[in-house]
Amino acid sequence: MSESPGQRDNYILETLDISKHFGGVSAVDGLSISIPRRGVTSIVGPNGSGKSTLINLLSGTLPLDEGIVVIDGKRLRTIHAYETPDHSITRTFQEVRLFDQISVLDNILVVLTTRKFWAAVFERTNRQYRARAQEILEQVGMWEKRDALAMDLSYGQRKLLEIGRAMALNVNIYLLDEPFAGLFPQMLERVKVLLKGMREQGRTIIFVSHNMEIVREMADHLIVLDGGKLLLAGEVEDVLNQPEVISAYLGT
Amino acid sequence: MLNYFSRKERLIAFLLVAIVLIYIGWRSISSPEQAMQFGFNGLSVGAVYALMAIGFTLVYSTVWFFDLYYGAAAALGAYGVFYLRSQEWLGGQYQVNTPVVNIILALVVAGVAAWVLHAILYSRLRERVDPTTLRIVGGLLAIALGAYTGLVLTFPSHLHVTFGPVAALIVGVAAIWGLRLLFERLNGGRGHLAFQAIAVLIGAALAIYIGIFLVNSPGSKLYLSWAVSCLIAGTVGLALYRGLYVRMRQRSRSPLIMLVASLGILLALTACISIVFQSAPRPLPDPFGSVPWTIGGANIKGFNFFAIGVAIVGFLALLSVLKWTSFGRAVRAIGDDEEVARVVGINTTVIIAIVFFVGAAFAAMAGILSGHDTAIQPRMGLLLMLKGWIASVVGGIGNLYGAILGGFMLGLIEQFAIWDLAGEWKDVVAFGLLILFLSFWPRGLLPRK
Amino acid sequence: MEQHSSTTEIRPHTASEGMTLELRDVSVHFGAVAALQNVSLGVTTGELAAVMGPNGAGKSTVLKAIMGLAPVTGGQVFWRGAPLMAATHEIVKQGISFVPQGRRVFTHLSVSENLELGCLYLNDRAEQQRRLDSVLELFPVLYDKRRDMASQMSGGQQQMLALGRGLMANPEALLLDEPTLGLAPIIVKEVFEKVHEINEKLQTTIFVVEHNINGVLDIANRAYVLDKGRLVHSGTPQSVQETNILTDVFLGRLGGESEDEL
Amino acid sequence: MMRPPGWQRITTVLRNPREALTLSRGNIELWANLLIILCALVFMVLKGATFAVTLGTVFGIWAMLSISLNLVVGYTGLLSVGHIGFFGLGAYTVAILTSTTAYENLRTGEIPTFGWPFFAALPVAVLVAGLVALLVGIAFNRFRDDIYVLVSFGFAIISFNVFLNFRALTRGAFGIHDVARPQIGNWVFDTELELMLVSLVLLAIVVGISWFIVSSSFGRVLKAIREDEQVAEVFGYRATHYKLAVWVISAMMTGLAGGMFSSWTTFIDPNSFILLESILLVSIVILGGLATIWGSLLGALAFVLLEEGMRFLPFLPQEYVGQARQVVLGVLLVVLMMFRPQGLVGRFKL
Repeated sequence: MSESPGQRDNYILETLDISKHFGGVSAVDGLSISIPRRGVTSIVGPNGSGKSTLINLLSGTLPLDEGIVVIDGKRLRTIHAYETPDHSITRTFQEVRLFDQISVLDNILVVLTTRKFWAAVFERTNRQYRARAQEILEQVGMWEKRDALAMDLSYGQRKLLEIGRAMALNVNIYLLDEPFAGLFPQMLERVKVLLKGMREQGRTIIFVSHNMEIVREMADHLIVLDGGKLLLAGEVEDVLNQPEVISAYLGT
Repeated sequence: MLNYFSRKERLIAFLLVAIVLIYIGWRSISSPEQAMQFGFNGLSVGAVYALMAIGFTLVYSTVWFFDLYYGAAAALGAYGVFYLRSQEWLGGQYQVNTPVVNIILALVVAGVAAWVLHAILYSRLRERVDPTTLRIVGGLLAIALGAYTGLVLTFPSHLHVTFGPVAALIVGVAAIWGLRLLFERLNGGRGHLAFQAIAVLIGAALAIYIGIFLVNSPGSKLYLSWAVSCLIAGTVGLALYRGLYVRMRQRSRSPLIMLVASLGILLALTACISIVFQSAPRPLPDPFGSVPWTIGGANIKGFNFFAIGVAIVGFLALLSVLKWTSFGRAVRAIGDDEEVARVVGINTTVIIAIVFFVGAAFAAMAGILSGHDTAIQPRMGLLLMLKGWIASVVGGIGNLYGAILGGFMLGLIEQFAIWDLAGEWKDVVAFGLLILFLSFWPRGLLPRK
Repeated sequence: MEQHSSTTEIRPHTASEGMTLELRDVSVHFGAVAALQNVSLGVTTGELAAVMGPNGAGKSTVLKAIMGLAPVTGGQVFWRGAPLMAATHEIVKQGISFVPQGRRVFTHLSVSENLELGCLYLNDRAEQQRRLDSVLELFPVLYDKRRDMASQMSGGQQQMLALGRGLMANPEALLLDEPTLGLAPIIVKEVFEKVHEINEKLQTTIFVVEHNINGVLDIANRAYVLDKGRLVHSGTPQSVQETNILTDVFLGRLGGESEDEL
Repeated sequence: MMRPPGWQRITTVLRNPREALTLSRGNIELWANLLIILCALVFMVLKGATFAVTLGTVFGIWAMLSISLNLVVGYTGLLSVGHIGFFGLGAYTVAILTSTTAYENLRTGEIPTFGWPFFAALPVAVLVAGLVALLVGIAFNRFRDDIYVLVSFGFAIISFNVFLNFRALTRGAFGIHDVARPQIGNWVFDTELELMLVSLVLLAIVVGISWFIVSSSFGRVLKAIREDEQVAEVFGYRATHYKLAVWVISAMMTGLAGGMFSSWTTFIDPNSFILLESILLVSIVILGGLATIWGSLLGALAFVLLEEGMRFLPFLPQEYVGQARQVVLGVLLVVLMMFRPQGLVGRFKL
């Protein structure tokens, strides 16, 4: 799926032959995908097809074994997790990973405050941060819960808070790993609204999901992985109607 | 953080080891007597560390946490011997045997026995025997065992009468069991009635012989006191597991919770020992006479050989149990995957409890050896515990071979280091070694695969 | 895979009417998350029942609920008509073997040790040895590797080992959790054939949770489809294939709601 | 603000006294606060003000120690058992720099004396502790959980051995006599009351610095790193740098406490810096509560009261007081780990 240089501007994120091996197993195997600038791209595939590994590789949570990632024109061989905000990337995790033993408000404020090491010591939580945090927490509907510990929230609220935390970081690319899993309808709608809002702001959203209903509704582009390799990519309905997709899911 | 060795690191490791070996070799050639002396001292101290490390590793490779109680277990073991023998060593001048301690220990033993009987016998015989009868019988047995413990502890000067026959019986049963297993092994894993008969005969003969020896020779009281101390320390370890760690394991996944709790136990027990026995150091007499033999220009005590022998025999015994018995298989399975072990029908709680018992008994033996070698004091366990911990980490976390290798290596390095440094720096050398190892080879010498 | 003469020592169980293993109205909650809601399903003696559904449908939870590894908050599991209340480590003695997901073999133990652990509770060396021989006969691939460490085997072999370990208990019912997950297609086929063979020859009741629909439907006698913690279909494999229920479930055309309590 | 945890409960209880009777789980903080403060008051009344003043100095030193250790344990989740090393470094630096007693060692010849004033030596002590902490921290940064505990044990042992055996500087087991008392101009802080004053002023400084760090954005990042290092990195914070910084700051404040300690006793030897003291310190921090300054103050107060209170017990011979306190602390640790892993008023569970 490598593109000619002229088309490159259309893609905010590309991977060139990236691989990741665990022991003898290739979780991601020479994968080359391109993700269009703006809009929502969904990554689907059966269990063990390497979706979460791909997200982990792109966010620097796992080191790349081979290959290059091109983010907005920057060619990177290694991605350090702490540099991802500089690359304008942030993410959520499949199993929700909040800062459990601090308050909901602090979970958001952590993301907003300065990255400058010594300046942080002298920085108090000012009104500007607080306002922004309130804005985000109201969007995810958790302003009333701001003083609760993150560990005391219900699963759905944790999921929402994690998405809110990612949103608080003002970046272009959001990698969301199973943002809809285990949510009940009201929460689901809320997440959908959030994602739509982000899309309208011109952000790029990449999400992994196994819920095809939502993929149909939300995604503009679809990437289907199977066995760590690219199976198909393109417009959602086109791809989903291909027989390969069905057979990948149902097994042979 | 934990990475496999890279080839470069392994090369550096080999080079370093080679340089150290060459250096030691050169020093040894230039002054062989001294080398002999240091080597033997090192191995002797290393045996203590190795026993400690084996205890740590056994527990760590099963439930993946370091039980710091073993520091206290070492002190308990050494002070147990002192407790049982003080009347004769010190005459009437210092009477430590107090009913309070005896009653507490008897209660602990009764409680543990009750639980073990319940967990093993009750679940096995429930369907065949009336549960109420089982409970009553089990309870009575536990009470009897507790009373017996009290008896043994109250009359330490008659240890050879009170505990001798029991020890002989235990040895006999262990011999029968071990021999049967050995014969089966030799016959390709298949049992035979003749083997059983031979094993029983040999075991019975051994038991009778040992029994007669133990009862008749008052000198045997020392060996018996070692056994009693190890059993007591092990029982306390089991009680702690059953009473505390089981619940903590259910509540929290954090390894630090249990580490801190066991640190608290270490703190409390150390202080208890100094309250009961006072904090001044006391010597334990050398059991084999203090006249050293001169071998190759070095003065070597018979006790040093004994310590090394105990470590090696203990290691081999544990290794063969782990390798060849179904108990050992269960232990290793739990270390691999506790949940699946439960699914395939292993009563994990009981098996882990036994592991805690054995580990603490090993630590107690280490304490006893160290006590006979130098002296005992209530805080001796703290440093021994740390050395055992270092040895198990340097040798390779969770690997029994690594534990014994690490133990002996640590002992040797400490001794050879003071050849050129002053003796008081040996603890620094030990911890320096640890930090060096953890920084460059976090998985230790023999990493668990 | 070559055919084997079935002179194995594992005795076939006699068939009887009614469900041998049954979940009645079972609900499972992990904290506030409902993994199963009022699910009723079961398997009769000698049958092979398959539970299917997409990720997160609660398939594996069904088996975990039986084995006492998941917190059952409602309903009950019945085994031979009586409530199953034993502790996890005692269930295997009652004739139910569980082969967990992800080929969880004991990697630091040799193959034959792994197998022996399957019937460690017996305390009867001779019987253990007999069963070991018969299982090794059933799985020739394990016989060749019986002295190797389990960690040195390929994924397919490890799966066979896990199956063999389950069979060592001579179970009346075998619970298989995703036995083909992450295996290459050719191995998947082999695993299904083996499962079929166990079911046919040993008359072992099998309860299999599977995502590979096409493979499992060929060998199943009974099929259940779960979606979002609820049972959405039960019947014969034919009935599943005739309706579009699977495609609907997998491609999200079914609608329906999963619940998340606050 | 620096309100004691459970403050809100006090106000609710005042409004609705019946709630005071229900000792529910949530009230443990309140009861711990009340009990310990009440004990302190009773103690003062019983023992008289003079004795309370001595106790105040000891309390100040232990409180400084536990607050600075809490910064590491409570805000980075790393259980350091080695802080006694930095305490000793601070103490020895001040002692060596201020002591004027000549000491002749047979091996090393005469050891030079410096005779600095206390307040000149104190910053040096802080710097020395910080510098050593920087080196140690770089080496320790890759460890965590149980291995971290082990290597921090190692640091405690190594530093103790250095104090004991580096005779050319520390005078070994003989210790250093005549450490200077604090002095400003001609005003020597010589009496117990004055010393308590200095101790409490230093404590106030430590509390202030801790509070400043903890309540800043920096503190929040630390807490996030403690909770999930990897996620904190995903949001652009380099966890190792933050952990190292707080480790060094904590060690510097521990060094400050050490300087105060050596000036208070005027004589130090290695026995004040044994591993056991470090374990006791850890148990104070855990007892009081992780990730709160107030908890550390409370823990230190409880610790000091425990020792003095035990002298009241008629059946306990005086020489066993230390041991009995150790038993109580050990048992408390076990109980806390079982039922309340965050400590009495803590904000973080291990």
